[in-house]
Amino acid sequence: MPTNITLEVLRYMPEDGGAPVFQEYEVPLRSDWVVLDALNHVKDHIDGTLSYRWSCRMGVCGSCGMMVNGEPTLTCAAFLESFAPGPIRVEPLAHFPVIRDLVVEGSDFMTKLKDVKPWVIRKEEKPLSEGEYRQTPEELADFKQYSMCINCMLCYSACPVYGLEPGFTGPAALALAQRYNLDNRDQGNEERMELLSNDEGIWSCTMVGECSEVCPKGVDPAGAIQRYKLAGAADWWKSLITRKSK
Amino acid sequence: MDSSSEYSLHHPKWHRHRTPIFWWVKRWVYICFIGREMTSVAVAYCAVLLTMVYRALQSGPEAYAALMSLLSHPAIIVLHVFALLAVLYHSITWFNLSPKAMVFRLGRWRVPDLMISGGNYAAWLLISGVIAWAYATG
Amino acid sequence: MAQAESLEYDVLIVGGGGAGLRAAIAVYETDPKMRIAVVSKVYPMRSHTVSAEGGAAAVIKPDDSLDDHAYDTISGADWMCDQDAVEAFVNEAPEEMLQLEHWGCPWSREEDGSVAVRSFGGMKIKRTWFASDKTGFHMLHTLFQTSLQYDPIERYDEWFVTKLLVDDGRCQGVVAIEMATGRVEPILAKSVIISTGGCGKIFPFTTNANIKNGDGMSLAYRAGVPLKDMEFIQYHPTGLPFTGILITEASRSEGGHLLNKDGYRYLQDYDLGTPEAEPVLRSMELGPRDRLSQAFIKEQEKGRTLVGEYGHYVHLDIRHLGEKVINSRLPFVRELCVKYENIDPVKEMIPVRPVIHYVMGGIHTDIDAATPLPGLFSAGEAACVSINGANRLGSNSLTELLVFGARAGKSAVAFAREQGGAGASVSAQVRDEQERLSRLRSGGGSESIAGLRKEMQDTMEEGAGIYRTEASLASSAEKIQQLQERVAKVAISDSSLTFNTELTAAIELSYMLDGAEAIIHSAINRTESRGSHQRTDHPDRDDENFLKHSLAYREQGGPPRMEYHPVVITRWPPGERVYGQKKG
Amino acid sequence: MSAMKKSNDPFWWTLFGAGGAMTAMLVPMLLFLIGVATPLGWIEGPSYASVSQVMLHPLTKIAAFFLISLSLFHWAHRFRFTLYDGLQLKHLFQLIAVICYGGAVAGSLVAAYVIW
Ligand SMILES: Cc1cc2nc3c(=O)[nH]c(=O)nc-3n(C[C@H](O)[C@H](O)[C@H](O)COP(=O)(O)OP(=O)(O)OC[C@H]3O[C@@H](n4cnc5c(N)ncnc54)[C@H](O)[C@@H]3O)c2cc1C
Ligand code: SF4
Ligand code: F3S
Ligand code: FES
Repeated sequence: MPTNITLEVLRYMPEDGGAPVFQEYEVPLRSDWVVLDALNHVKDHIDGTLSYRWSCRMGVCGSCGMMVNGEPTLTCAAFLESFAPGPIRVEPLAHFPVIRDLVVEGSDFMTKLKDVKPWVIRKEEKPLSEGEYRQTPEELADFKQYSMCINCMLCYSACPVYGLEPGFTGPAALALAQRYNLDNRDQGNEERMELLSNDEGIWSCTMVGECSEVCPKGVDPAGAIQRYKLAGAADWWKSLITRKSK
Repeated sequence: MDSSSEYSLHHPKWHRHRTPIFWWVKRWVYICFIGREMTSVAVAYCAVLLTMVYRALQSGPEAYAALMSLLSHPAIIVLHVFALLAVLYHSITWFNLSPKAMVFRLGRWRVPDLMISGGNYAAWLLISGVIAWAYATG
Repeated sequence: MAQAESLEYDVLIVGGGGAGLRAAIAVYETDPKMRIAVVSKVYPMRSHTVSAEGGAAAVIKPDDSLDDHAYDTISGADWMCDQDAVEAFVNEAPEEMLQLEHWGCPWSREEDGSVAVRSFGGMKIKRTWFASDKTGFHMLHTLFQTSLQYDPIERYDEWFVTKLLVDDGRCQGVVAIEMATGRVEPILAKSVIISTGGCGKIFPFTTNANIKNGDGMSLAYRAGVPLKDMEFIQYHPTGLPFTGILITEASRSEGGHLLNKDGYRYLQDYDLGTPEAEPVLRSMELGPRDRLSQAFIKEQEKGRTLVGEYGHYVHLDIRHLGEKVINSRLPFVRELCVKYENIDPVKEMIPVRPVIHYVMGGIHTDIDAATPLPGLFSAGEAACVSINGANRLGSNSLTELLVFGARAGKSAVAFAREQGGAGASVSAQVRDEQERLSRLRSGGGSESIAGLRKEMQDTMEEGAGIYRTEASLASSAEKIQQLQERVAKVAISDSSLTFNTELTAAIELSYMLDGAEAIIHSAINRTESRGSHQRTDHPDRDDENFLKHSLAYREQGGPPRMEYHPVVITRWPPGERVYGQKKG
Repeated sequence: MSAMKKSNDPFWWTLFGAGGAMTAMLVPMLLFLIGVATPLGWIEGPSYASVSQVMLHPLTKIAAFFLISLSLFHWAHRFRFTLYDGLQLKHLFQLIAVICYGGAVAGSLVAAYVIW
């Protein structure tokens, strides 16, 4: 086993005005190190100017997503060993504008999250004094999977449609809409359908399916969107018939 | 903040990467995806073929025999082998994806995805069997 | 991103974790006309609340009572908490938790559709709500998504606060760096709430994330607000040595063994019972967290621990449970080990050691979340109300975020309504801060950030770890003092204005040193042992002299000034903390 | 998010989906028999008489029409998006939509004419 491995990290410094360039760093190849540990090693001991985001180092905060050897990856869950003998290419997440080095601009994603109205919409609130809404374990299971999203944006990086059409609402946001649609406490289905059954919402997805493949949390946005389309189509025919009968 | 202008104080220039035209050859999974989408051409071709069969049937036994002999041309057979691979790929990807759209429930029990795609395959085999039987027994 | 012309708000909240978001929503609920800013150095859903696993306590089931919850909390805290605060806490907890349910939090459920509760260390009755093993994650995302619907809540994501603006004797806002552009801007407000979370990163081994540097504690401390009870730091006995990832207690209650380097179940040597094949409640591996952590140190002193790359450790062995049991009962433990540490607990023993988990102390606040500085409020792990006393009970903290986050929001509204415009000296302060930061960024120093950080962390573990003595604390105090001087000369190689994480790391380091200073000096002056604060030179609890809160006030260029503040006792006079029972 | 106008996509998507499902079930075996197995002489094709008896039955005609038409719409929808994304021709979206769906409509009309 070699003792070192090479990282090829894409560096981008806006102040320099130039295009991004790869920079190589040699780091120890340790069995308990993930790519993020290697970046931290670089930051602490080799080159303090390298910028990237991270926090939890346990795959739950969603901040450390990058392209590793061309695949959208959570760098805190990617052991160096699995890329041996290297080199390992580390780039910022694809399809997002790069602010600097490995840091991408995420506000478009944040806007999209908000656009799908990810909160419980009710016609009538039940007062707290009447206790909790009842929800059986099966009803919980209906949407649980879609509530596991850590907003890491890997699926946006994997989705070619988002790469081509930045207007596309995108996998995680649509899955989040489904998370609320399928929650029996929520009554916002129609409102969200109004918003999302358009050319930039569910109908932009061509079912590439890569979003689900790269998702580190098993959210399956592709499935969520597919179910959403079915509901959307049913809705459309229904409204056609009701319109006719008026 | 945008990507068009040069960097000026506190207004960083973002770097944007344009997706190349041939983005879909860069990853194997994307090639599979484009391949899946292109099976629709084979599907459309089959529709044309079936229309041709109808035209021959409507025009009488000679036309039908002529079509049959045309179909025996080696080049056409090769074409059909490829078309067959494509429609098989279409069927398989279709059945695998179908549980994603459908959620079936029996009472409180949710039918697992594997059973749905399994059911699809079973139906496929059955239907194909019936067609083959009907065809072979004339 | 907010783009107001002049950044002025009624209520400004520093921190977008559980406490900060709950506060923001509470402000809106109290007065929808308030202009609200939430400033956070990371996107809110990245805040460390996201990593809490176990659950959040609140009385809901008929077999439970508020008094039981209060008593468990108070006795668990070794009587160091304020009982009026605890009573308010347990009273308001159920409603807050129900509110979160109404907002869509995916709580785990009973068959009949009601919310499920589980047992938790130190709670005599099952009262811990949970959302499988991702409770904090679901709570944070529910709060965040719910907050999105309120337009008056403006967010400053990835803005890093470096200073509180104080004028006219009240807090009037903050100065913050916009990470993406490097702009240093004042954000003014009539009330400011600090909810910046804990400071576990002061220590080398911790379950805490990289962002937990005690920023808000230091900001308040520098503005003259005392830090309360900082000597009380909670260790968790089983963390992974390198990453600090938490291996839950469940691994031990399922039957895991703690083994020293000879493969010996060493806990039997420390009055923790005798080894049995089957796990016995309150015995051996199921003893209280602090006793287990203490036994580790004793074992280390005897030279019976293992030594690896990251210092001393022992083994947690769950292999004998078998793959089936591990997969069905401890799937998350296996996932964490395999995915983040490259160890498969089915085949290998898990290296573990005590790791810093939670800081009980924090910014001194009253029961309404107000600090002594008018206009400044605080909630969450950054604050010390106090309901956690000398030892926090597991699963009280997440609930605390809600109850005191909401209280802070209400108090901030009441205060903001009474205030006029910003004071005169504010703009001068802003200019000074801008200059200070620009000097810092242009570098010139010689000390390495990583180097100083490591020295600080090692010093803290040596001097203020699980066991403390006068001598160890004194030498650490001296060392921290030196580090305080050296941090002024820190080298920053990155001169960019754009997303300069080296600059923020340097500032975080200086924040942590403030926290370290407060911890050490609070600990030196508390010459007793209570809860998580164990002095080998003063092994007994001393209610006569020390049933009081420590308050550390910052002094320019020297150690903090210590003052004391009475503990509020309402209905539960101090008693013996007997184990017996497990504590959290 | 841009124009909130109601999309026509649900309509095309329904046809696409119906076509996809129907062809997935039927087409591979039909193509295998007619296009590969019979020409290669692996099996003997049925006589003209029996084929026309089955195929020209009114019910079969309707089924065949649906199969042909939906296949074409299946193609039209998929092909349209492949042109958009694969060749980045989104700016020509109207033209492409007209060609694809128009082609499918025309094909269906021809099929109907031929069948009946
Ligand atoms: C692994 C783990 C498991 C836990 N499990 C449980 C459990 O099961 N039950 C329980 O009750 N408790 C648990 N806890 C404790 C509990 O999770 C925390 O105490 C709590 O989440 C803290 O929340 P907070 O809102 O105070 O701070 P955080 O969630 O830490 O949020 C801090 C916020 O402040 C912001 N901030 C910090 N500094 C700055 C700055 N300089 N400028 C701008 N913004 C800043 C950050 O961006 C962040 O948004 C656990 C803790 C850990 C580490
Ligand atoms: S759906 Fe999956 S990949 Fe996409 S943001 Fe959520 S967790 Fe990440
Ligand atoms: S990858 Fe993109 S196209 Fe749809 S299935 Fe996923 S969102
Ligand atoms: S650092 Fe939090 S997900 Fe990787």
